Amino acid sequence: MISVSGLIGQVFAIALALLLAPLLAGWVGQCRAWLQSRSAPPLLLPYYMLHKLFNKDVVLAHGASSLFRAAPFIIFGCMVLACAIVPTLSTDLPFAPAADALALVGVFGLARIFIALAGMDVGTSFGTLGGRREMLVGFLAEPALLMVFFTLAMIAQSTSLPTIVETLAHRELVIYPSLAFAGVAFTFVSLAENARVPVDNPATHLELTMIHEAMILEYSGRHLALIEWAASLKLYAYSCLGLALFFPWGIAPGDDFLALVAAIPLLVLKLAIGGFLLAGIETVNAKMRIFRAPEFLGTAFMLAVLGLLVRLLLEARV
Amino acid sequence: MDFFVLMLAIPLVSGALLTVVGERDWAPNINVLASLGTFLAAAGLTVEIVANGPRFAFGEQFFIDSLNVFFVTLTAFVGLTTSIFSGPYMRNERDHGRLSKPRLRLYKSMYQLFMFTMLAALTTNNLGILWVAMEAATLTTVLLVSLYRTPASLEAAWKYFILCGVGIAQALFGTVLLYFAAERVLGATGNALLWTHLVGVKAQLEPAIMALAFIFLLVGYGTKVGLAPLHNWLPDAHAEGPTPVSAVLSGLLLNVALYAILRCKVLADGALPEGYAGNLMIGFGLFTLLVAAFFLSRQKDVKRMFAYSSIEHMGLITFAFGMGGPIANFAGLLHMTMHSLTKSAIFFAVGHASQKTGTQLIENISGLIRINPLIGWGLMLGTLAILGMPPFGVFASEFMILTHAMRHYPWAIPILLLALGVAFASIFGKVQPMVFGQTTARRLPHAPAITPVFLHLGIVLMLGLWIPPYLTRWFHEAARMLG
Amino acid sequence: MFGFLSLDLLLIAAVAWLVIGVAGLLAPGNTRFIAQLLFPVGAAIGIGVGLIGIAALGAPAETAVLAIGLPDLPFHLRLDNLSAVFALLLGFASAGISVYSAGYFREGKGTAPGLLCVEYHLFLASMLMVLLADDAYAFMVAWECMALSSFFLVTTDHRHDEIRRAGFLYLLIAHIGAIGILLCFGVMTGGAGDYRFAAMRAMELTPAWSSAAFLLALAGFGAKAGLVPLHVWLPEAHPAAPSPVSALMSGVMLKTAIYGLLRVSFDLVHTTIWWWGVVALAVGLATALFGVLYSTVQSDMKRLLAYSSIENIGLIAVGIGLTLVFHAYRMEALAALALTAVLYHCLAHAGFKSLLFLCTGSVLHATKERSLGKLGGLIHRMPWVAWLALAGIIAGAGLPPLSGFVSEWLLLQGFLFSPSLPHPWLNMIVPVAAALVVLVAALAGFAMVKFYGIIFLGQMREPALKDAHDAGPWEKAGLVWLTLVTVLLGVLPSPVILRLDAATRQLLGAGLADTLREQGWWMLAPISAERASYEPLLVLATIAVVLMVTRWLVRALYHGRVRRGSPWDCGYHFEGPRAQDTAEGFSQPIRRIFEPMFRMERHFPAARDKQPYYSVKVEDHFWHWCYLPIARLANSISAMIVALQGGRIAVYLMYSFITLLLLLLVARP
Amino acid sequence: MSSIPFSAQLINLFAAAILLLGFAMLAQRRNLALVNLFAFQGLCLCLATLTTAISTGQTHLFYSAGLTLALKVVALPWILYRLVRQLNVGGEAEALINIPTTMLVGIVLVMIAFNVALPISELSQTITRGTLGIALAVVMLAFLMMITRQKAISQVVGFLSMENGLFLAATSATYGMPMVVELGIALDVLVGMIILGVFFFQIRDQFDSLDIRHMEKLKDN
Repeated sequence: MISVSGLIGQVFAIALALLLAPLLAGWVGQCRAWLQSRSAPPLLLPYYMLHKLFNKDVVLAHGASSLFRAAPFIIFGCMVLACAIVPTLSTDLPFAPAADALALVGVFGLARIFIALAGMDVGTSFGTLGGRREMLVGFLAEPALLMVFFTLAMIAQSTSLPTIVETLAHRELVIYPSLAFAGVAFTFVSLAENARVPVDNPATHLELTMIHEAMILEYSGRHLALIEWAASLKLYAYSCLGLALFFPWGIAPGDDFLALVAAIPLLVLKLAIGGFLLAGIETVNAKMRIFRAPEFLGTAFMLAVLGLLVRLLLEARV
Repeated sequence: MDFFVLMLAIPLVSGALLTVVGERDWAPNINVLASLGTFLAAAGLTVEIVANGPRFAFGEQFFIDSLNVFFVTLTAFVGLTTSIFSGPYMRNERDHGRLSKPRLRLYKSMYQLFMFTMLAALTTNNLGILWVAMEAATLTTVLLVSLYRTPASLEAAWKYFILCGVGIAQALFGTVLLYFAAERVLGATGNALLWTHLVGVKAQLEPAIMALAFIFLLVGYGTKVGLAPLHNWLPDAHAEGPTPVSAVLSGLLLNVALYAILRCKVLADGALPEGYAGNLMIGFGLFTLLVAAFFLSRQKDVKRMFAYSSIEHMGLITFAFGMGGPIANFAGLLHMTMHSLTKSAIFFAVGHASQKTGTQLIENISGLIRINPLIGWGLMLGTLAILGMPPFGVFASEFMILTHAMRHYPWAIPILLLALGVAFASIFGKVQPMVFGQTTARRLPHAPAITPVFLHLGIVLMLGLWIPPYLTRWFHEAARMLG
Repeated sequence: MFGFLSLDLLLIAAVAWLVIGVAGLLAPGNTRFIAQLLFPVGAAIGIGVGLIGIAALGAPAETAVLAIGLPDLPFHLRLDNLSAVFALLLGFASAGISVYSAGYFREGKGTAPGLLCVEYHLFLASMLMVLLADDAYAFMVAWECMALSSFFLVTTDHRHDEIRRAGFLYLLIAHIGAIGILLCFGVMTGGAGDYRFAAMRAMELTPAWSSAAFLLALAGFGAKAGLVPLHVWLPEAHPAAPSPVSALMSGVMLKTAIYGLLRVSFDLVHTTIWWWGVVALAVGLATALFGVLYSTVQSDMKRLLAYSSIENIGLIAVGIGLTLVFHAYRMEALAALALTAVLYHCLAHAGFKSLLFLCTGSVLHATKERSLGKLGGLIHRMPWVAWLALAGIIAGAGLPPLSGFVSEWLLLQGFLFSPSLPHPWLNMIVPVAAALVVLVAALAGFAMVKFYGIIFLGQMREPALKDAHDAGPWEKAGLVWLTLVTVLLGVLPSPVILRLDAATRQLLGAGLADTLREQGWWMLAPISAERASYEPLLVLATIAVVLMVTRWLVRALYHGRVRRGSPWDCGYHFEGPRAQDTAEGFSQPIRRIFEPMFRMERHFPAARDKQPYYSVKVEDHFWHWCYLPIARLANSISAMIVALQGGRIAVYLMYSFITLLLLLLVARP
Repeated sequence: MSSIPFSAQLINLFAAAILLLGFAMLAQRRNLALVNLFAFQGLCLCLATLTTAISTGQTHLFYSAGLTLALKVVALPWILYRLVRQLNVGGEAEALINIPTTMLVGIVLVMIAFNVALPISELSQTITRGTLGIALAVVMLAFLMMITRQKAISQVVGFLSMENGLFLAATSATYGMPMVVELGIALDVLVGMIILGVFFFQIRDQFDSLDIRHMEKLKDN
């Protein structure tokens, strides 16, 4: 059942994710700097960072428990799994049946819980603050994300990501208004989930506003490296997911090796554009107060529901 | 000797005897022995009736069939256990200085006479004698209620006397009317008040008279049953009399009064349009149930509270008999049995509890389970049983009543639900802190009689899970007789 | 098995539980004898019950008639697939709890151990009898015995007023619910007076009566299960009870109510009307949302879990509603999917909620503290409990790869098919309900993180916590057992569902087994692999492998050096444990976002307070909207009625007189 | 009236007298006079019974008349008389409602009683069928009296007057109940009266008065 080419494609996709993810983070940083007229950091900065962090000693706080030490590995594992499930290059993924769209949300949720718990573990004021805010964003974003998936699942009659992507990629050119709603909602959710402006700012340690950074304040050395890597993997996974769902063209349909190879540059191109747009969004928006986040994500949820209703109303017989 | 004659003679003779020797130390034993004798005679009579069918005694003046023999056994049994219970209870009262020796004598002789009147009321075939016996039962219990001669007990006894006297006078008027109606069919012989004769011609009785008669009988005997709004004597009499008296009042006297109504209902049903008597009883039953439930929530005196609970259950039973039909009648009879046994057990436990704590006020009794676990558990289990918690037998009858009502009288369901809910909340909310929590109780000079409590509860428990077949047959036959 | 029917064996198990209970009275004060002999034996019986439950799944129904009961109505018993599912739930969950109890119950607290032993095993036996009962009377007897025994267990430590009050409230609502159930049976007998379930199955009811039966069942069983607005007893009773009892009540007893609802709505009543499903769905959603929101703002760890139980029951009710909707439109395959989700969630919740309650028990023993605000950092002192509780909270948050996620996933799959319903309104509303379900699940994550993070992580909020000790061997055994259940249910859903198939097939005539058999045992794809699939084992394995490989690689390529130091905390490392979020602080975002949902009493410090303090008290709206007005109304009615007894004999005579006159004038035949 | 035999006219006359005496008792303020009125009522009852007995020739009605004479004309009034003297409560019996109102209510009650009894009376074959309504009216008037009086003694007199009404119904409307029943009833009434007599003393000892307003302690509100 599992084809060899599929397995190769799977391993390749994972390797590509691990490699490209820090690059994407670096690219977004660079774009941001350009857009803000700053001098840009090197594109490969994230790789240097990771290498440096892995080399450093871990400094554990006195109160840190074993959970604190295990969490980065678990989070990293979750993100690798997520990247393995999301169809990046091809839809022939042996790992894909492991988790459909709903389970993918679950996997992200698992990672979220561990990072929040890790944030609370040392028992500092910022750690618990971050943990609670992270969970806040989580419970607001998850329903919206699910609604997006619901809309897509209804179009494709499936929750399996490869099936959805295949259906969307190989359909006739029909305009789905619902997809537009879903796409906007997905963008909102992605921004929140990946700790980007306007919900969070990955580049600041301003104590009153930070979410993600607050949780990982106590991490250092290889733990921090894994968490950073996992964060970039998450961004990568979300980006690829968005691209696969809303711009699915070019993803290899199956055991077509050529198409697979051809998909790589296309993916890189799409990611580059996506990263640039993300930087653009982050530039034109300001970080909002934490209690505006419910409104922001509530909007996303409303859009997703609207998408669903539009789907039911207008497209049910398409 | 004839069991029936023995059964009536023993309480009468021992009552007279105890009038003379009632203050002796061994008098309580006489009391118990006499009750035991009565019970054995009643049991013998029961066996006889079950085996040979209905019979007459003293010409046709007394008639024992499966309906009343069941009440007779129950009465004799509760009479026996109450006499066992009252031994140590009354000794404690004497040692606490609440009762003098002449009063003890009065108590014992009146107790036996009261048993006599009830047994006579149950077994008589003559509705006139039934009335006489009921009135006599009132008189004996008035003396029992006023036994302490405190202002409160005198007040209670006075109200009891007047209200029940007036009530029962109305029953007499009803009886006269009944006779009036019967005479037209049966002629002015002595037979016109004999139930066995009446029941044969019940369809020919004049409806207009029978309706009037039934109203008077219902209001009259209903006063004694404690149907609202005729119940006012009941809580006073229960709360202020000695506890054994409360136990027999609740457990037996109310039953006997209800029995009288049932006998009359059979006649009324024959003469009147379908459901007339039944609807009256349903109305009274529901009203009583509802009123009693709301009374319960305001009680401060534990015996008073359980007196209201008796009213509530009488309402439920009246409702059940009002519905009629084999299931509801069966349920009503079962409920009467269960209520008698359970309520008297509760009064036993409450009596000891209030002796231990020296008060009947609920707020001053607490933590019974710590000073005397058996009394505590007795009260707790008894309360749960009376509230209709399975596996106790009260639930069995409530189960049948409610399921039956759900289909045939769905409009009554909200009332039943409300009343049962309020009653549960009120009673349980008050009993729980009495049984649990910290304690204020003291030791008693005479060890309490726990056996009756658990004997009753044991029977109630057993009947909730298993009713012996012969008892079932007997219940069925009685239920069928009620139509 | 040895010539016995499974039903006989279960009956023997029930009797054995009773015998064990009574044996406790032989030496009511001997804790060693009771705890370390009787309770483990009870646990062994529990495992036996679970195994028989498994064996009975798929087997034809067995019936028996006992010699006891009402006249003409001896106890009828029946073991079919639905009872078997819940029997296995009861058996396996109670086994863990009983083993745990062996180490938990100690001397000198309230009720004597012997009595506790009686109540506990009576509770178990009556729950088993509820599952086996095949006539209304037997069911009600078992049902109320269950309520009664659990009431006594709840009030084990009856010296405290609030515990007694909690027990009272519990029993009151249980009793009112029981009357509702009884009336429901009354409807279903159709007035024929035949209380056997077999007769009810044969009875053809009009839609109106069927609806009455369903609504009564929903109210009656809902009171036991904790559906809004009859949930108020639950958060009071669970904290009051000893932890194993809370576990048993939450894990098992609530499920018997679900069992009853399923029994009535799918087995005893024939017709199903679509709006029943909508009602159940709406009530379930309200319950779930309410439960989870309140669970996030609690400051008492057991109350938090109690509200979380309300949430889970709400989700189960949502599943039942969905099943009813599908069933009403004869879409049995989809109904089977939703029903599987319901049954699975029952199993999953029994596992993880029992586990979590038992963990709170260990914490309570070790620290004598229930308030979250006084706990913290216990992972250092109680690593066993902490790590096992981690499994519980992941399952409780409904996350892969543990048990809670499977049922939520199945439920959401069920929702995804709702657009195929031939009813436009349902088409629109049901998917939005799915979004709310997801919101509930996500909020559950919040609550669970709060629960775990504040109890086990961070710094110890009180110095006394340093003396906390880990659970004893018996307790550990119980916890490990329940953790195993949670993990196995999480990673091996397919074999379990293949077993559950018999139950759904019995109720709906359809099941998931056919499609599941086409795939491997590791894969869960209820409709088809293309449609949707979930392989929890693979998820777990991937994460585990990546974890190992990464760890090995990092150590191989770099190093594994660790230093200890003060926390950095943006330079505020000198802050003590009080700088951490309190339980109230952690839930501040929820209180703020969902402010109208709560009734709050807050106290803010003023600017110049010498001893500033902040406090917040969250109360249940339903108390103030629903229960207190009812209580006040009852009170004022009784005040009016009490005036009837004014003490004046003339007035009493007048009542009698007026009654007589009224009857004479009005009641003419 | 001419169609009714003379004996029946006589019975109706006595019945009317009983009713009149009932009204008189309702209006009477003094306890001692109340006892006297009660004795007169008993006498009328006795005479009515006697007339019925003579006109119908029912022997047991003679016994009944004798019993009434002994009990209601002699024994009970004597006991009451002694009580009133010993307890020194011969004076004013304060009513709760003023007398004219009571009388008005009484007339309404009589109308109700007659109306209720009307259909039954028409069915009766006895010569004295009209008395049933009167009996009912007497019962109701006695009831009203018990409601409106505040002294224990007057309540008891009311109670006994009610019993008179019942006897009137029993004897005149139905030619008497079976003897055994009548004897039983008489015994009950006598014993009840004796018990009440004892009670009065106890009540006076405890409350220093026979005013039933002192007995309003047992209540729930």
